Amino acid sequence: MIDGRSHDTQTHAARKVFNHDSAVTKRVVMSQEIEMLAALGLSSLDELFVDVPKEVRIDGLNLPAGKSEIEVLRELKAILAKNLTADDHPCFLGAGIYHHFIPAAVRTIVGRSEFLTSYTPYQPEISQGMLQALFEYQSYIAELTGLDAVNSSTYDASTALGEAATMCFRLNEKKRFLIPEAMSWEKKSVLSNYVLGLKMEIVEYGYDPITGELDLEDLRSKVDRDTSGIYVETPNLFGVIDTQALFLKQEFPEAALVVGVDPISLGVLKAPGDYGADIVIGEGQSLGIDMNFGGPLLGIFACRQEHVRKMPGRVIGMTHDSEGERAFCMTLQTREQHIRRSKATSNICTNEALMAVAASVYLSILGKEGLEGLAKVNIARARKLMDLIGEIEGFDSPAFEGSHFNEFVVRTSTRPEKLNRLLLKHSILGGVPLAAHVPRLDHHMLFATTEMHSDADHEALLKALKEVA
Amino acid sequence: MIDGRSHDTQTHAARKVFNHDSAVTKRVVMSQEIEMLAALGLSSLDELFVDVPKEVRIDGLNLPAGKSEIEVLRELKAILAKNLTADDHPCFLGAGIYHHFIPAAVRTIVGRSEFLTSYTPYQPEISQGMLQALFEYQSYIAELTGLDAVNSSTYDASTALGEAATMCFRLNEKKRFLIPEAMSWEKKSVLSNYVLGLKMEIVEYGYDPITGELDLEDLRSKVDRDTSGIYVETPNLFGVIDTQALFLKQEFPEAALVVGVDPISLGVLKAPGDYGADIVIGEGQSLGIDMNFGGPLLGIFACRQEHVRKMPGRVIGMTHDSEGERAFCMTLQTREQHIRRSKATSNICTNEALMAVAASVYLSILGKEGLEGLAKVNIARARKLMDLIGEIEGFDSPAFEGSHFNEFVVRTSTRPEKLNRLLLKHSILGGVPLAAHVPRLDHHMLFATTEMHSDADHEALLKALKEVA
Amino acid sequence: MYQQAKHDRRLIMERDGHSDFDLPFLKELTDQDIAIPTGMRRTVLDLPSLPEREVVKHYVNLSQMNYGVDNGLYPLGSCTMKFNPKYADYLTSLPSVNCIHPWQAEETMQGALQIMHELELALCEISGMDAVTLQPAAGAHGEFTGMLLTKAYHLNHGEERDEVVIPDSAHGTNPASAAMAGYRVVEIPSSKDGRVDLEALKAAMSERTAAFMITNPNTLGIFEEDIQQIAKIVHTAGALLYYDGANLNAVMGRTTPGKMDFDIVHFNLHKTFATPHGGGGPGAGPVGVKERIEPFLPVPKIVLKDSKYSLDYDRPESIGKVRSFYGNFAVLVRAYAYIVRMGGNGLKAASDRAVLNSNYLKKQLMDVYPLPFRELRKHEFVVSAKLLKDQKGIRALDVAKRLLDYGYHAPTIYFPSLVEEALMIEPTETETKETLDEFAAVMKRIASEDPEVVRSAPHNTAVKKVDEVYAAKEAILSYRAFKRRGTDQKS
Amino acid sequence: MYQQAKHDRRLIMERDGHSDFDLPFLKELTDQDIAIPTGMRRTVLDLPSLPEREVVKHYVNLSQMNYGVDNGLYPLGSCTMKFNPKYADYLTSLPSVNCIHPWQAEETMQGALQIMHELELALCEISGMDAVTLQPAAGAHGEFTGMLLTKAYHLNHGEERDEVVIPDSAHGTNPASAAMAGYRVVEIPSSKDGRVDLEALKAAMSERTAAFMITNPNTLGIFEEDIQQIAKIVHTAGALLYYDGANLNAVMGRTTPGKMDFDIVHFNLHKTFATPHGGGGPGAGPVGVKERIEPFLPVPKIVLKDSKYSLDYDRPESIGKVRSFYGNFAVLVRAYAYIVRMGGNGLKAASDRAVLNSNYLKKQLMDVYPLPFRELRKHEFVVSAKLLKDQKGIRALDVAKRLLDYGYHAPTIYFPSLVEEALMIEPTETETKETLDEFAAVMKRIASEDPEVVRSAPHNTAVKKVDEVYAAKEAILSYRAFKRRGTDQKS
Ligand SMILES: Cc1ncc(COP(=O)(O)O)c(C=O)c1O
Ligand SMILES: Cc1ncc(COP(=O)(O)O)c(C=O)c1O
Repeated sequence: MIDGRSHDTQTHAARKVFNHDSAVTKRVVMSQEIEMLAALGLSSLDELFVDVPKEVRIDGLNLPAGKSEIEVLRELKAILAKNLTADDHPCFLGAGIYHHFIPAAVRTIVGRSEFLTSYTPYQPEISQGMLQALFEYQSYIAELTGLDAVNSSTYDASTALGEAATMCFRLNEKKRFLIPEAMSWEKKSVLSNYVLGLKMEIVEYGYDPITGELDLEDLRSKVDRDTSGIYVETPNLFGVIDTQALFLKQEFPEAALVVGVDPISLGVLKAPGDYGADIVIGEGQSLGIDMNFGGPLLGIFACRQEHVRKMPGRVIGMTHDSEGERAFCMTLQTREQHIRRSKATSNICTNEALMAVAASVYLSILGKEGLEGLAKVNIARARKLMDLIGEIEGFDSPAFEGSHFNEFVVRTSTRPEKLNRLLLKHSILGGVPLAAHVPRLDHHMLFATTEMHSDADHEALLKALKEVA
Repeated sequence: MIDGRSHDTQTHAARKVFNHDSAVTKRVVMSQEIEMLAALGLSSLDELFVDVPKEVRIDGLNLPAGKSEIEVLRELKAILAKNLTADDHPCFLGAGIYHHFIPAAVRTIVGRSEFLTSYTPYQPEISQGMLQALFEYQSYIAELTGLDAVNSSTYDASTALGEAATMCFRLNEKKRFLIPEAMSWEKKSVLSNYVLGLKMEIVEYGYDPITGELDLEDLRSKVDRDTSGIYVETPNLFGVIDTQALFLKQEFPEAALVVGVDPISLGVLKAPGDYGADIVIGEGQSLGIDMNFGGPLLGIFACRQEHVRKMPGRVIGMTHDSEGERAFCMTLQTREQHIRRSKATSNICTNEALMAVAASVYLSILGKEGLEGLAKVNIARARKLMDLIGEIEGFDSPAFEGSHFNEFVVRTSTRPEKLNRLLLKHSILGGVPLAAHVPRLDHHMLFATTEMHSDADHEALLKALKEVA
Repeated sequence: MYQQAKHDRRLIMERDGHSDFDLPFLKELTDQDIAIPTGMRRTVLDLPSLPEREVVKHYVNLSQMNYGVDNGLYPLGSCTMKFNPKYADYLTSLPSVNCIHPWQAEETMQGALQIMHELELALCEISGMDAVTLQPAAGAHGEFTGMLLTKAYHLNHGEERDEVVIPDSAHGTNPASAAMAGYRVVEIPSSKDGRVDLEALKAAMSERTAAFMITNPNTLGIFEEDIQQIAKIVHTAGALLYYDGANLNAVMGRTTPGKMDFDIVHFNLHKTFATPHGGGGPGAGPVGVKERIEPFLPVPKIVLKDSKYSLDYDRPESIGKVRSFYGNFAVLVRAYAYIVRMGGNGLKAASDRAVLNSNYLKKQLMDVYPLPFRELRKHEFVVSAKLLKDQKGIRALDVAKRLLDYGYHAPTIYFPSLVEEALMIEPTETETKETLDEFAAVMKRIASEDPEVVRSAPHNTAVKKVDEVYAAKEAILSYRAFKRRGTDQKS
Repeated sequence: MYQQAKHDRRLIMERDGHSDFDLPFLKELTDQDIAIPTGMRRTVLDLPSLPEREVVKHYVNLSQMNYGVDNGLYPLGSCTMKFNPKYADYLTSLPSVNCIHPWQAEETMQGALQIMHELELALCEISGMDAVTLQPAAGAHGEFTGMLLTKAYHLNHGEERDEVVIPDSAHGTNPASAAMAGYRVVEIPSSKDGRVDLEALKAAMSERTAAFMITNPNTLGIFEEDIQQIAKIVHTAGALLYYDGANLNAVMGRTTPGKMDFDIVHFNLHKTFATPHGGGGPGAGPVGVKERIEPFLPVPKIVLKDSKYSLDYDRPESIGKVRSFYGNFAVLVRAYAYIVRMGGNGLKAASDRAVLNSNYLKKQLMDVYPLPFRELRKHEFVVSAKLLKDQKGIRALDVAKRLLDYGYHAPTIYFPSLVEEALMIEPTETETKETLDEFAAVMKRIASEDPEVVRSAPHNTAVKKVDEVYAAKEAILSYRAFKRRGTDQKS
């Protein structure tokens, strides 16, 4: 139907998948539009496109014709119904994304038209609501991380790590960046893309096979004079609270210390700023944000106040209006791309602001006691579950001796992928096989548990594991 | 656990159903409260209740202890999951409640905190939003019904009918009120309760067994000098558009004419005000309101401007503020219970305001063409389905010859209740058996269809009917 | 200082555009598919036509010109404007609540019936009653139902009692509901201390008396300490004692209407049980009764047998129906969720805190706004602006309007009428001490403001003082009526 | 006149109460259940503790002090602030969207994969590209991805090209993204008529040039009519032609980047495809490429085989990942729903109307706000306030602030920088003629207002003119930092 398109294969594929007649339905030009065209001295919409050279014009799109809202919802719901959800299947997947409870009030707030449908707050006077909510987000993260300067979000934890590495370079112009071997392969991949431009060198350090914490010896052997930064996660990929992190700043005062956290765990764990972190990053999805198949997420990024002008991303600052009343606005924009262009501290423009608002509302509803309690419940539930799994024949759980937060590694005699398939027959979404991240751990998998799991959910998992073992 | 309760049976029943230990958990008195008590010179909450005579005091409630939001949602969702829903089962039930499409935007608006959590707008200056939205609702209903005066809602159609009957008495002090035999038994029952106080007499008139419209002869024989009002429905219980309604005011000029409508049908049907209706009532649930198992609903109530001071219910009027700007407020309150007390035109106080807002938003989104189109689609879909059912052996469809709106009567050889059970095996929520409403129609049932049914839904019903026939 | 949003206030009918609503099937329709009988076909349909974008903008902006509990303190006495928890909004968004049809077969609605049944039992426990109907749509509707039950009860006992006695401090719906049911209303004056005057009560009672309707604590927030004598007087006369449950929030877990010997009680789920009031409704007004009145309750009754719920319509003594179907189900689900969330302990704590908040706030205000009766108050209290009026010409109405300027909703005013310049304040349990302290400070500040500023209030709302007299005189209730008149207010 | 809401502006940290959040299991926990390693245990956690009621009030009131598309016209040039349809909100509220875990097994996420796959195909059709990755989280992220692809492509051809050429009118993210990928940015000036200067382009191109990044129509809203020559120049030099898709809303169904011979394109789903911008994000910035670049796309790639969708990670030439998982899925679902709702015809109609609205509005404004270049414009246009500045001392900034007083968001100002006192206006297709007429009238009125009133604007917003210099000087980014300083602004 559409002439002169160069990419017939694609067009064909689209036609096949959509399984509809292509329909370049004639457009009904409305009276309003006729008036407007007349005001322009034009008689057709086509005339608005005379500046598009004939050779590159197309005559409509080879997509199905528009549908009514009823049909759209019916179709999409039918497609989506093919997903199994953690809402009706106990799900023990973690490794970066966690199924936490989201108080209904969080949705009420982030669904508010005024927040949802606004752009980046370029006009502070008419956008105080978003600005204050983001300032509060920054304040919460500052308190949790123990660092004064926080940006109003990056895309996710992995890009936050990428930004952290390049910031380390800006801090000390060095090029070596150390990361744990025990880390999500996705983060490693993202990081290597982020440091590509600066040609930074990424070096992995090992972990202690007994405790699951980082191997300080190995790390020592890899830190050199060109080391720009050291990245450590706590809890780490194994769900282990890495106590070695406490000593890194003392050991390696010259290198920037970058700590990766689960913000919920900071309800009971020491603020990394208090043990010397220069930069703290983390995945904020836990803070009242849906799993959403992995996006949108919330990249947490905090640093010491003295480094603030080297920080990437948007920041909201406190100030006052012309009458001296407290007000907020985006600030330190001279670091940013729209002013500094190719010299900017980052290219980030659209970020995850609404997710930051969600985090703010979430933390406000939990409050001090709530966050602390939540962290404790997660620790206790994981502890109980790992021990019970450990009692089952064929499972070594936990595989590491360190203290855990809300997930843990289990060594299984069955291959993890196979085990998951078996669990699925029991309507359980199992654990994350570890081999993709740490290839030699090919009989290991990560199980996560949170406040969302009832005792019945735990029992279902244990029962299923017993049956398949 | 609780002493001295007189109703042990009940308490016992509650304990059994909740299946929990009764838990009068000790209350944690918070620091804030201790301060407040101190300010009152008190040292315990108990002291606040010294004015409650000892003999009538109880020591807490024999209900389970409070639960977290996580648990509440988990429990209630599990209970609710036992319902079959029209969301995933084609549902052909109508008879007063219809499964229409609700544009998502309607929910966005009625879910807005400012509307949802406000009380009746007693302070007009700070409640213009609700007042204007309700004025717009009244305006929409005025346009649809062809009557200038509309109240801002009654509970539902059946109570609107009750209020209409008593209003007829206020109009002409007569006591006989005529209603169709072919009418929901529930409405009849409610009506008889509403007229009990006035001791009005309710008399039924018949219908034409061929067309399904009202029997004008029979009606003539029942109207007398004491006839206060005549109630007619169009579309009526049989889904038939009752053309006889057009002649009633001419025939019976002395009696008040009360017309019951489906507001969607007014997208294509004449405004009752234009054929002499004094009062128009109807069920507004069709206008963007969920079926909700039959509540909340929206009782539509409109009347001629000259009768406005005899009208029941809250009304919003247009006025201006002290600077001459347009404003809205509740008005004609001297008709109402909080001023007129036992002489009020009705006792209604809390009404269904938010449902009226939903109707307003719904009609705004559909617009003129949308409402007209929707009415047409409903007519066409019902027509198609009734004809196809008529082609199946064992079904006489439609059972009446009149023009139909979106439902129709089918005479079945199988008993309706049995038929429904068979349809349920095909995952179909069948039709409404008519016998409860018109006892002699015990082999008749009502099928409703709307824009929500796809062709596939119709085919599923037809296929199932063929199989069970 | 607070300022309410102001937006364009054209009516939706005064905006211009093209609707972008779309429907399946519509394009394929022919005239033949849609036979509309001659004479019945509409010729004019004067509705606006706007894209969804305009509609959403219009109503979002309207909403900003409306004040709800979520915006701040709403101390509207007698209305119990507590916080409406958001989990209830979520629940009612589920298809298993909002997409079930009332005529479905019993086996397809077991979840709905279970929730309603358990809610009935919980309300029995909270009220000390033996049976509950969830059918009534609101408090007043519950009252009317209660009056119909009263009538059925007495008739069943061969008595045609035709009077209902009600204190002068009662809410207007009480006499209106009694009258609707055909009763003659006998009003008795309150005693000097704002309570039921036992002598007046005795004098009013006779063999014509069908019921005595009160609320306890009463509308002044005062607990009727003589409740046992009252019950005795009423019952001795052969009448029923009716409890207006609007004030139940004061006493949960501390006493029950049942314990106080009431026979019939209505609940306002949209008050005590935290369901949102929606700018006027929907509410829900279940009615609880003692055993001997149970046979008269509306049909159907939910019955649990062999773990299966069913609807029993076969109840020969029932008054029938007071509305279609089973009640405002979506509201009932919210209330049930609230009860489960709070639990027995939580409900008691709610009442305790409501009473504490009320007494605490009263204490802060007493100096400037004297209390007519110096009793311990329950969940609400009534102060008088009489002093202010006499000294500075500031009436209760002025105080109310001025409060709006500070971002608070106003209390109920001029009710109950036995208090001059009454301000009826109910803070509810969901407010913090901080909020109460700030509100008290503003109340006091208003008392010391320039009276002219107060009298001309509100200044910070979307519109200035509204001309209610004009509205009543003209009675313009629709755009249609407005256009017909041909004139306008400046807008 | 318009007035934005003003509420109490204390920080949530400055409020007082007790949290009523509750958790299962918590009460039963003993210290033994929760072993936290010594040294790692937190001692201070200085968070507020408030009942949900206070939190909801706080944020509902904050939201009223924020302006979104749902409040009115948001003509922010380059940002395509069209109406965000509400059915998309509904879809993302379903557990089948929001409650699926990215590490689930493929067979449990077929619905998600199908939607993503079909979205890829639709974007291919709309852009004329051969393959799409949905992974990037925003436009700039898409640009960065595109630059990584460029690098991989050239490296694969054995070339280490190290320069990217970009017009001076480009959005700041273009040079920033190129630089992040390690490229030296070569900026070329625009021609006198606001378009790419072919001579300058030719001069800039060399064997070091990896790519030329432009958007078409460009940031002035002008279509680059020489696009075929541009493509030829770029390709002749062995470089790739990169399309910044921020302006795609101008040309859907009329032309495609593919047809214009672009090699790589990013989409801003939060602009063209109507997903809400959330006050700064989330967005989604898929990247489309021609066949020869496809091997380098990020992993995983969604593959459809035998009616089963799977994720292919085995792509040796891939650049790997640019973020975790598969993209901003919830945003992708919204965009897909929008595309299905609009259809091919609807998307074309959207672009047509966007261009019509833009040209119509431009026409209304031209007399008072002259256009630097008198061309036919596409979906946005740039006018200059220079005349106003010279004659009355009213700058673009002042006009922008004054517009807020009338309840409009301001246009983009001072961008692109080649226009003095630039106001960049993009009305989008979802606005009615009525809205455009009213906006034009206000723009003209502002030009004739007392300059002092305009310069001191805004007057009707929640706060008055904000001191941005102070903010930058002090850099107070958290309550913690603020408290540490020990001083405050008057609040
Ligand atoms: C004391 C009292 N009784 C009865 C009612 C009537 O309740 P509803 O408004 O739910 O009909 C109210 C509500 O205003 C009330 O305050
Ligand atoms: C022309 C242009 N390019 C790129 C971008 C960057 O897109 P994003 O904000 O999604 O990162 C923008 C958005 O502001 C833009 O307007």
